[in-house]
Amino acid sequence: MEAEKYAGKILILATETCAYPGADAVGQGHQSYPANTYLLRVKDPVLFPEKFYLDCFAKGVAGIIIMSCGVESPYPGSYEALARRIDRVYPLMKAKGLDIRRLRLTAICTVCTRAFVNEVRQMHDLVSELGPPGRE
Amino acid sequence: MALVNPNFAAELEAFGVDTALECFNCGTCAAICPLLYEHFPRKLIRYVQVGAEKKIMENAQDLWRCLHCGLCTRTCPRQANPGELILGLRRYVVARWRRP
Amino acid sequence: MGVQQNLKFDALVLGGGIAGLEAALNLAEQDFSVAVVEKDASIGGKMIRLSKVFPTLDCSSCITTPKMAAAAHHPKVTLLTYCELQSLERRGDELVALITQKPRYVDLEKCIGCRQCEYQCPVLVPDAEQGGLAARKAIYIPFSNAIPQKALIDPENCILCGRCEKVCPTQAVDFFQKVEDFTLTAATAVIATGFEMMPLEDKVQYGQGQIPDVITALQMERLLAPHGPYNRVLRPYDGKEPDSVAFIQCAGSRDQSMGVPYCSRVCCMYAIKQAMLLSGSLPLADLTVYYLDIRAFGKGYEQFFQNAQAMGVNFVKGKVAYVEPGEGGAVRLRYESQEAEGGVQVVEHDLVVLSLGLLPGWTPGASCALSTGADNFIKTVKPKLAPALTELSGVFVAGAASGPKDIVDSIVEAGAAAMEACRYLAARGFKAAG
Amino acid sequence: MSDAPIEAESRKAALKKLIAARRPQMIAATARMKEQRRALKAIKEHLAGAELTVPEIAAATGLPVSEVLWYVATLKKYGEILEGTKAGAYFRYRLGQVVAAEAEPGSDE
Amino acid sequence: MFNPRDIIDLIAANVRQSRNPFGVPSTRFNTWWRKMPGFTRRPGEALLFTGLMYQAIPYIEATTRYLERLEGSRWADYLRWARFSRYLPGSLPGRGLSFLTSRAEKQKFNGILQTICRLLTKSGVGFFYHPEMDFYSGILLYDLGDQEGFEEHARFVVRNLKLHGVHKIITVDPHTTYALKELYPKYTGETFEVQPYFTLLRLSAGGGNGQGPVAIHDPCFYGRYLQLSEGPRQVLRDLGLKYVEVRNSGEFTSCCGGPAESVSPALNREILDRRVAELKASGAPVVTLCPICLANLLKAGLAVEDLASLAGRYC
Amino acid sequence: MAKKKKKTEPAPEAKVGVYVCHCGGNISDAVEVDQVCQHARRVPGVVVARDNMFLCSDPCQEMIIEDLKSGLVDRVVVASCSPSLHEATFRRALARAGANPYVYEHANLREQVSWVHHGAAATEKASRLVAAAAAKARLLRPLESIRVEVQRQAVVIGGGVAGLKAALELGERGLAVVLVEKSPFLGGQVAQLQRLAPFGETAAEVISELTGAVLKHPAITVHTCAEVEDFAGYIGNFKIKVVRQSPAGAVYADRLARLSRSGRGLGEYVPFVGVMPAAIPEGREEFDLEAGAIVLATGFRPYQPRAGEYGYRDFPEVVTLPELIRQLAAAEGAGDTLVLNGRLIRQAALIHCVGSRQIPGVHAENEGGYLNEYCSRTCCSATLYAANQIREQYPKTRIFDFYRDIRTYGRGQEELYTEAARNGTLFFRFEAGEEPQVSRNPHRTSNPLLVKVRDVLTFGEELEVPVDLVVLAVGQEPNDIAHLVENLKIPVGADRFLQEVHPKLRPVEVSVAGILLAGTCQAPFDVGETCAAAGAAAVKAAAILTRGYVELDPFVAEVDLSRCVGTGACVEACLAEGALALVNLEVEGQMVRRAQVNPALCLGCGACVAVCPENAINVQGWTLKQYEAMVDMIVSDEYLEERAEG
Repeated sequence: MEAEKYAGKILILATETCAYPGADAVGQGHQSYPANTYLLRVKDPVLFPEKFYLDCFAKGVAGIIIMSCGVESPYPGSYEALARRIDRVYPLMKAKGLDIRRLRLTAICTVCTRAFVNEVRQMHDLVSELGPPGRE
Repeated sequence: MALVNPNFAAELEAFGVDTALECFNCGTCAAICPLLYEHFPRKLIRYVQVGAEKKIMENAQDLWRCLHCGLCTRTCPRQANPGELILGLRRYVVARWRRP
Repeated sequence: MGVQQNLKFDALVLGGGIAGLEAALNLAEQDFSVAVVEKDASIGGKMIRLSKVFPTLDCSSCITTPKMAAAAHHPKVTLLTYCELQSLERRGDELVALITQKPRYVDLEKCIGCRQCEYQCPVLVPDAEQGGLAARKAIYIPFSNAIPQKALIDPENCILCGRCEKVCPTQAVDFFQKVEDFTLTAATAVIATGFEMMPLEDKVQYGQGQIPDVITALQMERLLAPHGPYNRVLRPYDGKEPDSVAFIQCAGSRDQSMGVPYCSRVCCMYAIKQAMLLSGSLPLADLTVYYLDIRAFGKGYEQFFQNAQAMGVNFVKGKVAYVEPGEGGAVRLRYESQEAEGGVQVVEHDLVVLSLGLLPGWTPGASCALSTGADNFIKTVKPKLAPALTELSGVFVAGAASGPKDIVDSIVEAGAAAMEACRYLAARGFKAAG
Repeated sequence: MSDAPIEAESRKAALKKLIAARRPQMIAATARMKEQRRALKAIKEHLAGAELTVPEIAAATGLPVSEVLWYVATLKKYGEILEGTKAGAYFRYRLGQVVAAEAEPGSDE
Repeated sequence: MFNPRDIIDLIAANVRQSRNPFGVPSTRFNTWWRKMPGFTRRPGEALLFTGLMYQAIPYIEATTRYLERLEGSRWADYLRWARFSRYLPGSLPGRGLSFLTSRAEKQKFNGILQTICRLLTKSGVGFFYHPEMDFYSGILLYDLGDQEGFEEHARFVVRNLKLHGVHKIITVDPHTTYALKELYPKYTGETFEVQPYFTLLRLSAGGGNGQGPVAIHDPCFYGRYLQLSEGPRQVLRDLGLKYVEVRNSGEFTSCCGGPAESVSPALNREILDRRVAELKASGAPVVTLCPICLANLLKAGLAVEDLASLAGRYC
Repeated sequence: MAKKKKKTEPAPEAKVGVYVCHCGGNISDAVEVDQVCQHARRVPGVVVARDNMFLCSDPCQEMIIEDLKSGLVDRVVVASCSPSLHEATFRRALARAGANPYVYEHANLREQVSWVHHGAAATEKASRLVAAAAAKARLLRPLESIRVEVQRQAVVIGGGVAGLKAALELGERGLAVVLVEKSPFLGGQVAQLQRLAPFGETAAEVISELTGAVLKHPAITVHTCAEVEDFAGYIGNFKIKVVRQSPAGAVYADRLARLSRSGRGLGEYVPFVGVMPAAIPEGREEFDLEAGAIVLATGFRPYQPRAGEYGYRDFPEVVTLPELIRQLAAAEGAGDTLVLNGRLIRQAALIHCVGSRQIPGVHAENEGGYLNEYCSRTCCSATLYAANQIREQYPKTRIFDFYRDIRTYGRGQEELYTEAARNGTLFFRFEAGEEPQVSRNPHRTSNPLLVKVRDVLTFGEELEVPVDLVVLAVGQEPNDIAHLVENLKIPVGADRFLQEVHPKLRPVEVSVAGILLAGTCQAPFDVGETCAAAGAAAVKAAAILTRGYVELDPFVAEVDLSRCVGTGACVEACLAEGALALVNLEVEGQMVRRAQVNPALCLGCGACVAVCPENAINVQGWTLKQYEAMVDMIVSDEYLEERAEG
């Protein structure tokens, strides 16, 4: 048992029409995944400015997975805008010495249970490997 | 290149071949037929449809492969009665042989 | 059994599938009270059981669940699940329905959907929701996104061992529940009873369900669904990932010898869709669709068909006449290739999907004064000007109840039926909000 | 609480009646369940400490291969076994952590 | 494959000459009734009409064995054989066949007819038999497309039956049944009351004990054309015998290949082998009720028995 | 009871009540509910934290209501199963207590905690999620759902069956309707037909019934020769400028001539014309219409073959199906053989998929560079219907049908195909790119044309059919409504038909709320399908109009005028056309440019929130501050500190 193993907090921004019900489906299937994950229900992650992500890392959040609806977003054009924003966040992260893999943009649907668990596991492994944000 | 002859099918009605045009060429008869022989029997039915009289006479011998087992007729989705069509064509061909 | 109670609504919707839900929501949006009577233990109909839907390939569940939730939470909509219609008749201005509530043996009010009972139950039963390819228990919640999320007991398989009762945190299990009849009166009704797929057992030439790797299209939907029986596409014979999958079109439709002369309308498109989804999950597999005519008639459908061809799905014109087991779980097909050098071909595939004919989900019979067409679907009296109109005044029809129909057409028709029903109510002085 | 024993008594009687009424299907269902238990036990035994494909399990247990798949799918659904590595066109399965608190004492057998 | 034109001509000539396809007088091979008690006619009773099929099988088999050797050899040009035979005096090829046909074979097929009589009597069915009223049905001419020949022969048979005032007929094989029931009304305008024997049987026996299940091979004409597959199953149930359904039965029964014998023994063999595999998959001994099927399946070495023989063993 | 640590925190009056559910063990078996409550009590703003076996039960809801009514709490956090199951339940409970239903936040401890995690980690996660929910709840403000008053009138654009049907449905529902039709006639393309496949209703009866009802309906106003000139507004409040004038040019000359020849009057049906409800206006008239909803029913036009396509225009014997239908109506009863324009038609060829199912690289584009890749849905049945009509009326006229796939998908349609075969129509199947060739007949037969085809059904053999007539089954193309599309800002698909939001979720709606699609402006449909679509459009319009207002989710963007400096970044980022604009406002006596939200158009996606440099715009109920507060709680350990004490 690696009691001392770092398990930094992972923030998941989950769209209320796609990924949030997807996470519920994982629960219904009792598919276990690491507990250091915190789901925030969002209408659309396009809402968050670049600064939000940087602030989160500054507050100690070790990884962020954006679980969007992808191109099936109920807000036409939002996914494209979101993707462009995330592309702008990456250089800012680099500038602060943050490994850009700590921020991941994905699309998860209401029944994508396997994809959900995979994403969470991967991010969990990554933050375990990288340690607290800013120390990579 | 063959000229289609729509009158031929009507000629065959005298031999009991009167459902040929109901066939929509799905190929069930050929594939269900225990003979598993080329396009048989659909080929001959199609020749009736387009009036390829010559081709029927050329391929006449194939008609006598039929076992009269009736499986094609039972499974024909259009109830075009392929089994009876083959028997009718035999009658037509025999008549032609006897009175060319 | 005496009639216990009488419920009163503006409108009754028979069937809680996508057409029924859409009709109910449209009526409720105009503030009419609606009861949805569903024979299954969950609403959602066939659509909630599908994987992804053509031509957009979006996940079926993601489209159905919002409508299901909207209906479940709408203050004007009452869902009556696991209910069977006994009769529907007009009495003056009212339609009176006699309905049987089938016992769930679980108190709907108390059950919190925790599934402790299901985990404890020792009896395995082929799960119809998964095409029988995996098991459920004798007490079970129908499927993961069922609404209501409530358990029920299947008395055929229950051994009354009492484990569910012991473990239930809310004492919801009630072995003594009985069938209950009640009446429901409404001014108008929408029939949205959908379709059923012809049973595999009916198709003698295709093995009558005795060949494990010959499955129905609905079973294929489950294999493709993310929460399907295997969570991936495996052939039911032995769990092998199939190398080649065949789709047999018109396996029971457009076939007078099967008593179904009509076209089932959706099979071409779902087969193309399933082939496309397979080419995604099994990129190396050979995919072949045996067809008579590809009927890609709807908006975006032809392009979808062309895309499938471009992706390498093989389309072979010809009706498969015979299917038999091959070596080691393979399936052998016979069809006539129409090519000049073709003729009868005998080919093998790992998995064969039958596009079986669609049959009516419900036929009125003596229960109601609605008649059916030669195809056994509900008869409509003005198919051009008012496609939802039936013979019975105030009773409308939507979706596959009046003939096979795809989801888009069913939803649109449900809107039309709801409009007719609203108009009917308005003409009889029923007030919507205003 | 004083009338509880009476209630329990009438409940017992009602249950007896119910069991009597359902006797034929209960006997059949119980027989099926026992057969299922034997199959499940055999499958789980062979998976103890091994990762096997469905045909391998079938060969080991002597059960028909399609039936084994049905049990495997079911065990997987209830979290008792997990999908493992791939072997050719087949997947291997192994025992997983048991989600449901079961491990019956088996008193009824 | 042999040239159909020649076969048709040969058979047509034979039927014209001898009223059966073999060119031998029927009296030569229709002998089964000779050692039986006399079947005297009582008013209103049905004629047992064998159509000479069971009796003829040993002869057909003999011919086939001969043909099988020819097909695929340089003698494949059947023309030669056919033409040659046509120039022979009518009875000669028949004599030749008679010579080739084993006595045991003849006994077996004749025995089936004798058993049928016994079963009918046991079931309380009143019937009579007279060899002079029993003819070949002409079905082969119909099958081969010789419309004129068939019609002529059918009219001859009908004339004869009418002359004897026959109205009710009991048949024993599917081909004759089909001809009399379906084709005669269509081509001669005459309708008889035709009933296959097994639909009249009222047997009961507990004899099924110890006997494992049998598999049923439905002949095409009974299973599919006439949809009479329930009949033999009822007989088996009455006898307390269990049966299993093979892949492809009833309306979807597979052809045994028998009818191909006259045009291509090789084709016959191919189809036969496929059906035998289906029947063998059941693991049970096979029962059938058509002389052509029976002979053909026997030829494949299958454990097969006629329904009448099987029933005869239990009562 | 927790103490408020920092007085500077916003909304000092917020009193958050936290309620944690055991879910009968479902949650409490994996999560230490007691501890979660203890932790919650230490979260700023939380005044009470209670737990219960079943929160969703009536007594527990009553407990929450009591806490609200007594003034103990004014914000509620429920931590239980997924919000999809019970968020609505508890919001209703708040409403029953007389509180605003939006001062409510839900924490999901079942599907996302107790069912997927175990041990101490599960409890810790539950505590953090509850703390985050409480932190958000503290910042919640009461919201009112947005009510937009609605003009209780619908405008229907297009006077074909779709427009007529939609207008009639709405009129019968008791709503005012104005129907605007460009041409002088009602009846659209259906008026150009005779009988409708597959059941043979006449166009006359269908259109007469519709126009009869529409024209006499008191709630429906019809304007013919009228076009939409300008358009403004949003759902509930559209303003449409209509111009009514005599149509330019001679587009309708043929139909007007037919009308005058027929001797029929206004309002009467004339074959191949339709119904002219009113005289053509003399001058030009302009007027404005107000509408709560708009139904677009602008219809289709038949594909016009290019010169030379299958010999069209090269040979007079080649006609389109609509042309044939007209000629058939005029054909004299000349016995067993069809006679068209004095010519005996002994053999006729019908060719499917003309102008439909075109494949890039195989078929030629039209002048506009377009290919019609779609299937026109209706032509197979219409063609087979015509074939049957001819075969039944003129049994000596032979019909040859050349198809790629026969698409008789609908009720009664496969029967048409079977019927055609039974009637002796002979079918040939060709592959895409191997279309039949139409040429002059070089053979000795007297038929003027020869159709050559490589026939798939005949094992790929080349077959030749001498014919007297070739009929092209032309597809449907959308009408040219570029002006309207531009004005209404509605999306057009790659197939040039109008594009719905989603074919299943919102099949008759476009991305502009309040505008609905009916019929063949959306895709090819037959008459029945068109009427169904019109009904569906009508039911959506009726839902908007009957209440007199639309109630929209309160979760829309809101500008904080104290922060807005008018950069306009939000307007640029906005995904919903017209939802955000810069307007001139008077602030403290000065005119300034400020962002303004049109709540009726705002989707609430938040695209604007991210780009505002001043954080002056937020989505109500989902503000950036609230998210930041949630993250703060997730990363904070303060409220967990004494966890070892038990």
